[in-house]
Amino acid sequence: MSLDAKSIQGETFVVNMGPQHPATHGVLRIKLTLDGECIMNAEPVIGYSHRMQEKMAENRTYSQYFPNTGRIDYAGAMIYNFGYACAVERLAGISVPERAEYIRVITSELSRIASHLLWFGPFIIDLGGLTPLLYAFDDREIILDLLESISGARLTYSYFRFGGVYNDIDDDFIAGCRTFIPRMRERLILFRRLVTDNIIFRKRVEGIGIIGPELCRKYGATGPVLRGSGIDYDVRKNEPYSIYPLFEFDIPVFKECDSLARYHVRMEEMNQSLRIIEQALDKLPSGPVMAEKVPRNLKPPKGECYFNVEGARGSFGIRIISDGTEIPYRLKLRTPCFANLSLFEEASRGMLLADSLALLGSLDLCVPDVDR
Amino acid sequence: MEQQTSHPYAIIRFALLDKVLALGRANSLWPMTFGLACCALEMMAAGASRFDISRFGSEVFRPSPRQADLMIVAGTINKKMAPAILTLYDQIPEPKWVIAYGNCAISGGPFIFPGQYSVVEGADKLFPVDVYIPGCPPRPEALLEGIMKLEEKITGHRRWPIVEAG
Amino acid sequence: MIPIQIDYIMDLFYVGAFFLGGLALAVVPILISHLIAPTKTRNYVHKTGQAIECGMDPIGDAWIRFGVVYYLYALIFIGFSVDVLYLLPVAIVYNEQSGYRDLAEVFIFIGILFLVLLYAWRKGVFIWNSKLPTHTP
Amino acid sequence: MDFVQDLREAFTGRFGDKLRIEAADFSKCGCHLDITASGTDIEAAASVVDGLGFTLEAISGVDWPAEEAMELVYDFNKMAEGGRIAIRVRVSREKPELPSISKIFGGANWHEREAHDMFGFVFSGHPDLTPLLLPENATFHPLRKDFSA
Repeated sequence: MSLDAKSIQGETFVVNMGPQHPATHGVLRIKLTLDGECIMNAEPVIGYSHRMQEKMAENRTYSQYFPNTGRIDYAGAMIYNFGYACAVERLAGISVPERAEYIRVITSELSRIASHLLWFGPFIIDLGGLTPLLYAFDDREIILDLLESISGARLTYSYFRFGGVYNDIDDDFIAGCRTFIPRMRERLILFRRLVTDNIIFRKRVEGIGIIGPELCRKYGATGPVLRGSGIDYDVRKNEPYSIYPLFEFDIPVFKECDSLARYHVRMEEMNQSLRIIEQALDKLPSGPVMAEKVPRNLKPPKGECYFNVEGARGSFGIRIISDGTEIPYRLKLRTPCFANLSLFEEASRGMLLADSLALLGSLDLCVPDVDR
Repeated sequence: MEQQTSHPYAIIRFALLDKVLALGRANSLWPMTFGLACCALEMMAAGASRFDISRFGSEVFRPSPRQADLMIVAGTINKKMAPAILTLYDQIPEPKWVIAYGNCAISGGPFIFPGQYSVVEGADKLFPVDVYIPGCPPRPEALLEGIMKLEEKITGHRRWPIVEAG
Repeated sequence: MIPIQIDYIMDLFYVGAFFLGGLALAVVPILISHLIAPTKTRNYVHKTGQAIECGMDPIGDAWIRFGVVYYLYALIFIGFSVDVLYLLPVAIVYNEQSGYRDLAEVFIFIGILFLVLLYAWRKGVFIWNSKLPTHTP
Repeated sequence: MDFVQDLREAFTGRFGDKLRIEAADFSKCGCHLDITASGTDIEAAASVVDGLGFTLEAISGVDWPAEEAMELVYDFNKMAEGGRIAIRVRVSREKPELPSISKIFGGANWHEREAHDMFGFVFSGHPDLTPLLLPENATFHPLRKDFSA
């Protein structure tokens, strides 16, 4: 007879895992209805960092909106620049020179690794391990230096322009990348020894936070959350954009649907991003980095288009409706964290409180990405 | 809402004791983990290995307001979040200080445009701010400089050398 | 008869001094911090005394009947904290006769108490079962 | 692109020619099929699409004050085989009511609450249509063209 607490029913207790909480990585509030340790219902309350990104689009010209794209998901901001630039280029029919495409892919993959490192640190802190953050942030600083040397910003880039990038990469950026790749590979092995094979970490994440493929489909979860539930969907492979088809890299997919599977997907994705950067550096052509005649005050033709890129946290889609003027009529941001978080209420029902934190951490949320 | 900038006085005050207390407080400013948006990442980077805020005594980021004495407002203050920030400010025991870290905390930053409906234009609209650190996001070194500036405000003199730029 | 009373008063004096010393050790820091700390806290929504709940107002009351599992943990803790009480006299008279005898006694005493832990383990107090069926894929 | 064919059959089988279905050039506008439905049969369309294994990507509201209408664009995406369709629904601007599809797609719950927040759509049958991104007592709809702070 295990002392199953079901036989001894206590009253429920409502507690706020509120806006200011170390485990919510930003201002996300979760109203927990608890029965002892077990969650009866965990309702995320969002909107505490709503910054009107879509409303701002309606009084900014197309090129004035670039700084905003760097501030939606500031962890992997380069990829959001990529999405916005490609969406407007598809709408306005601008072609991008070869070298600019390679630079875009290199900087986006670097930004993806920086974002996964940024997820890795606080995720292990949520489970109680404090030191991996210092390792991960050490490597992340190297990437930030590289990206800052060419784009000027550490976190919130507006490096892309319609028709290319505004600043060519120089030799010490390439040399920096060349030395960074082998170092990062060893560090990933060190992380595997430091964290992945650690029995305490295994006990906290193995079989915890099950998100099945059916739940992902119902809620529209994408990115590592989806690939951790066995569905092989990555926008770079399924709806290839820019020059991703030229590189051969594979998409890590794990079938266990638990937090450990999502952890493995992200760690393996760092390896794949390193492979992409390596190939892109090898095949980097010379030539201009900006298309010639791109009007300074871009007025795309009347029409509507939807563009989708693979952000660090999932597929980031932009729907732009233009009415011919230089200000977009409507700009819809389909952010991955919004969908990934919406399944938390159903996925965490019945879990223990500490396990729901492992689930929340493995969803890799960036709250301004949820609130927009 | 009256804006007292200095903190209320104690029952017993000795000149030397105040100097000692100020030195102690200035060199162990425990910030509250309170990241709102992008500036939170730069605050974490300041706490991490390269910029290492613990050299200035603020390594311990206390999640609970009761144990913190420095509130770093790092990020955009939202109108839905403002009551929560005021509650947290109240719950920090005296003596407490506030650093407005980043343009959003100083004046609403890039999210101020005609017809904006959800951003509070600056932390000083809610409570008195001691140190303003501009930047979007400001570099972690700027946070360290901000903490040195706060120490100068608390103790009255600057212990660290001022490094001229360039 | 007088020497007995002096010894008696001296002992009483020692006990009193020891008691006052203990009391002072507890009360004086509180007094000092009350004197030199700032008197009131600047507050704008007057929530200084409110229970901390991540910036929000607490919902509902904390005085509720919760599961008995916690009570069992408290029982085991009290069991072991009481046994420390009995170890104190052993520590005082330790090593007067042969030390090993005292060591053996302490181990027997703690061993018997350890059976509490084994019993609780066997009865499944340490297994945290979730009450609701968790979400299956 | 065989799925475009069997999707057409599924839709015409279910709706006859009530829905206007046109193929759209993916490289130009980012979706393979562009379907215009009316407010009432959005639920039936969603269940057809759910049956075929699509997932709901986003619900974006658009305010057309010139035509006195408000539009909702439902983006569906079939993850495994790839393939993206957009279902457009237009409702009047004064009474923007349409049934909710949060029973079919759980993710639609939040998307619809956000559309209600920003534009004022009223989704009948929605479990809890309270403000999601705006403060709890917010009654204004900021993304409408005639919104002034």
